[in-house]
Amino acid sequence: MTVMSLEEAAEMVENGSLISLSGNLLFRIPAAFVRELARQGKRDLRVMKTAGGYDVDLLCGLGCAKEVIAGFVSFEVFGLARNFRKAVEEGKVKYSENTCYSVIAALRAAAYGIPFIPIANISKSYFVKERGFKFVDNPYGEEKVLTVPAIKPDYAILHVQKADEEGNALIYGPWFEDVLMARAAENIILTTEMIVPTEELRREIDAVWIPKLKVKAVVEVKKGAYPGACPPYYDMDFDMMERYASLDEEGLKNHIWEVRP
Amino acid sequence: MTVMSLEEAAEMVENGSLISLSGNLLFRIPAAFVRELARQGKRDLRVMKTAGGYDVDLLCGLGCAKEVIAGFVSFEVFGLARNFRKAVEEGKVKYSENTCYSVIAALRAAAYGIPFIPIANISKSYFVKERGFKFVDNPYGEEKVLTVPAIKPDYAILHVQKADEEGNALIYGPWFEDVLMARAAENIILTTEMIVPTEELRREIDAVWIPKLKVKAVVEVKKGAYPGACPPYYDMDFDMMERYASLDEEGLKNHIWEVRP
Amino acid sequence: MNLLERSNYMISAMARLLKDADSAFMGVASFLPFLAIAIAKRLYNPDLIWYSIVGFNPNPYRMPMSTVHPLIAKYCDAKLQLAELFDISARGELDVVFLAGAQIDSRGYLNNSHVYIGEKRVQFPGGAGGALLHATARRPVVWQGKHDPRIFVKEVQRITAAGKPYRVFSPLCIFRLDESLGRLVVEHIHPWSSYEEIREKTGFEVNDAPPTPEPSDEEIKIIEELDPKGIRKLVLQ
Amino acid sequence: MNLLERSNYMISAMARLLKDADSAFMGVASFLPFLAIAIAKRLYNPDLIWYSIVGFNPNPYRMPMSTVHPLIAKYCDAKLQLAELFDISARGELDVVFLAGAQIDSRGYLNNSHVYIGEKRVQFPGGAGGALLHATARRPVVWQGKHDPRIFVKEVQRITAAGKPYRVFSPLCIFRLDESLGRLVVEHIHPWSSYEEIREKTGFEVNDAPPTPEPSDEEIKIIEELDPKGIRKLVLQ
Repeated sequence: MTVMSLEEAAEMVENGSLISLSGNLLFRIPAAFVRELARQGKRDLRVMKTAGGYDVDLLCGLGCAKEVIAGFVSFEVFGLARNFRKAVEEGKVKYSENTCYSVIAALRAAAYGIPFIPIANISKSYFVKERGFKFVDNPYGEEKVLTVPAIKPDYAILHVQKADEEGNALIYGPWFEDVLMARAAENIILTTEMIVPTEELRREIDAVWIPKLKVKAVVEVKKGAYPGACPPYYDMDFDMMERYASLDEEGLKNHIWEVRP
Repeated sequence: MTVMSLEEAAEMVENGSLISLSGNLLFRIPAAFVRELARQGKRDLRVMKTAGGYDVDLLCGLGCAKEVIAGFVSFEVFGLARNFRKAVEEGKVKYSENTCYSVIAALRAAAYGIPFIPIANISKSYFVKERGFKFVDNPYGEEKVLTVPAIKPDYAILHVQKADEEGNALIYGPWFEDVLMARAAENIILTTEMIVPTEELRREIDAVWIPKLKVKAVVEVKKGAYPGACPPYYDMDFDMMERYASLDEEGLKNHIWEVRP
Repeated sequence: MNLLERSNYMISAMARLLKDADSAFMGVASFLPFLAIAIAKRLYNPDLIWYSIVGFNPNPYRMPMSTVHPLIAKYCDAKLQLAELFDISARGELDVVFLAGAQIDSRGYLNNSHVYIGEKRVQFPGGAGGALLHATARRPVVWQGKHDPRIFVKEVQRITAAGKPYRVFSPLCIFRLDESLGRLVVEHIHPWSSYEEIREKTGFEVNDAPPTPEPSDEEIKIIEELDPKGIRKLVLQ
Repeated sequence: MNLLERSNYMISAMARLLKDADSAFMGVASFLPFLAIAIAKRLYNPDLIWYSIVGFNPNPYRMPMSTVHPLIAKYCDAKLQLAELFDISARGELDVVFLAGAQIDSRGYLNNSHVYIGEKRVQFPGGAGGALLHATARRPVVWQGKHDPRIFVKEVQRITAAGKPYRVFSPLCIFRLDESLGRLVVEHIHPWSSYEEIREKTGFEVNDAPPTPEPSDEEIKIIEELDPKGIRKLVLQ
């Protein structure tokens, strides 16, 4: 069975896994799933995303993450991601800083089954050396070309608006990097605002870009992106995000049990 | 003005241009545009596509093309593409044979603005050497990696179901390589079954994957893919395709003036 | 046996190959594989993933005149692009792929490019996705609608696609690759043919083999439901 | 002058920069650029292409609490992914990009990564798309909502993004890059500030300059229409 509970789905993610998370900042984030990972006390997760927010912050603040591979982690209008920041400053989490573009390049290479991919020359940026991005000779020209190695997530964790029981899924509005993540990852876990019959999904085929391939779990979680937004169903919870942004570690521990799922 | 006549749009394409054509085999092909290119007596065109049919055959048969960069050229159920075949056999057209996969890789590299892209090892295929695809050292591992250089079409010629006057456009059903071509090409020429107001297009935003970027011409051509199919509006014309498949050069010359536009 | 009945034997054998398959892909002008995959999904392997260049997991109620007709896209479970299908194969995740070979050699390599007969070039359409798919899919299944010594040759003049075929289907027989011999061996001979005929019409050494099993009534029923007009026989003409 | 009025000066000057622009991109938490692009499209340059990470050419009727809110996607002319926007810039086809800098140096390089104050690491959010966009867009425009000597430094400790800025906006002034000097020079000083204040609060040499032009009534009207609640002032707090 692919349909399961949030608890069962989160149990599939082993400590130390490399997970990539859907959405962007506070939009269509797999918030409920991330809280369940924290409730289960996961450790040593490596978390990948172009631009993280609540999801990355929470995993850092509760000691679930050991590494963040991203280009940006913040709450936009709600200020800085305090727990992420503190964990990195204290050396508890390694921030493998990228630019969003190089995160995408690494996912593309993984999706295409190639070991690396050339990118534009961004070599003045300090993290290029820190990440070990290497130049290669262009066999068709004179210049050297910067490259990024593939990064293949163990799990792409995607929160979507609709999925069927098998794991075919639809995304309304911007995909962010979600379809690419789904192609690149070894496995996919879907949380969805609602499970619908396959026939119903098929009527909106133009938006169904996640086939059931590699989908290991489908979990129906209403308001699964809360306190983030999941248009067209709900916007961010502004009050909750303001409160969240000021939580310390103790507050964070309470938060994941108070906000269910 | 971006909206113009078929004649005006075809006049933009200079002899010797590298053009990539939308659709696949006999589906959503820019047939009317290709006939207009032939009526205008274009020469030395380089034609790029994963799997060509009527469009590629016609340009080869009437002496408009000097090179075909493709993985496959045929009429599927209607048999072989006689004019393509004859032109290649007689050395009038150079068939720069690829596999559809390497055509896609070349377009991806162009779309990403990178000079080359790694691909899976297909080096036993004879055309790999003929095309000059080169191995590079993988800077992150031991093995050598095969690569394909970018190919940037001068024009992507796309036949779509709906476009607005500015060149934003919608494709129903499979994209084939069209969205990728649009990203990779220097310029885009659209023929469209109908021009609709921008507001109308926006209501079907999930299918609008061609922004007006680089679109130099929008031409309304009803049945622009004829005798190919353009679902959901019309299927292939089976009788015409059977007749076409048996045309000699003289028949072909008549064909482009008889079938208007 | 007429061409429709003959094609049913080939379709049935292809379908039964898919009993334990994860996924199968078929491309253009692939009427026999189209019907074989449809049968396998209905009778033997409902979880089989069907890849088409027009979408993921088609659910067609009949076979159109093109096996990549966009009409099929309406009945798919999800969107999927050809480029993404190639990526799946490049990642080693594609199981069975059906590949047509204009020329097929004793190793199971394909020439879909061209041959020279003396000075004269004879041009084929090209190998489409074959170069990648033959090299990277787990179980490439090769097929041809004709069988003569110019098609089944000892060694192709040009290699368009190289890989290890799981089976090779001809209108006379079914080959499999014997890895120890490094060449194709005959596994089944269609009941309308014979060892003698195959030996005569094949450009490399062949062996005798048991007959191809008959298609079942259920299989034939599905074939006729999806292809009432007999488009499939075009392949064997 | 209150924060709303001050932000109007900055928005107006940004909008006027876009009079001859082909295209402009703004990312997250970019309230001032959002309003500037909207004004430019309405008043000065209707053909300006507006890139957003939620789609191509938004037509918003108001500014949401996030400048990348998916709600904006409903009012776009076409789909476009962030990845594709980066490709456009990598191909050299992106004209103006608005980049926020946590630390900005005299060359216009940005540090959005982290600084060390003694042994203590102070972590910033990261540069998002900046490393690529600063290096490849034709005219990167840098902006900051605060101006102090820890932000405007002679040389950043770490380069997150390097490129040649077209302009640098601070809440006190507007810099431009003088290529012969190889450093930023002050082009305009906002009317609520002064040469003395800027000299005191900037970590590199600065010059006196004429005042920033006033926003027009039409500009202010559009700003207030799109941002009736004054979200934009959050940037300057």
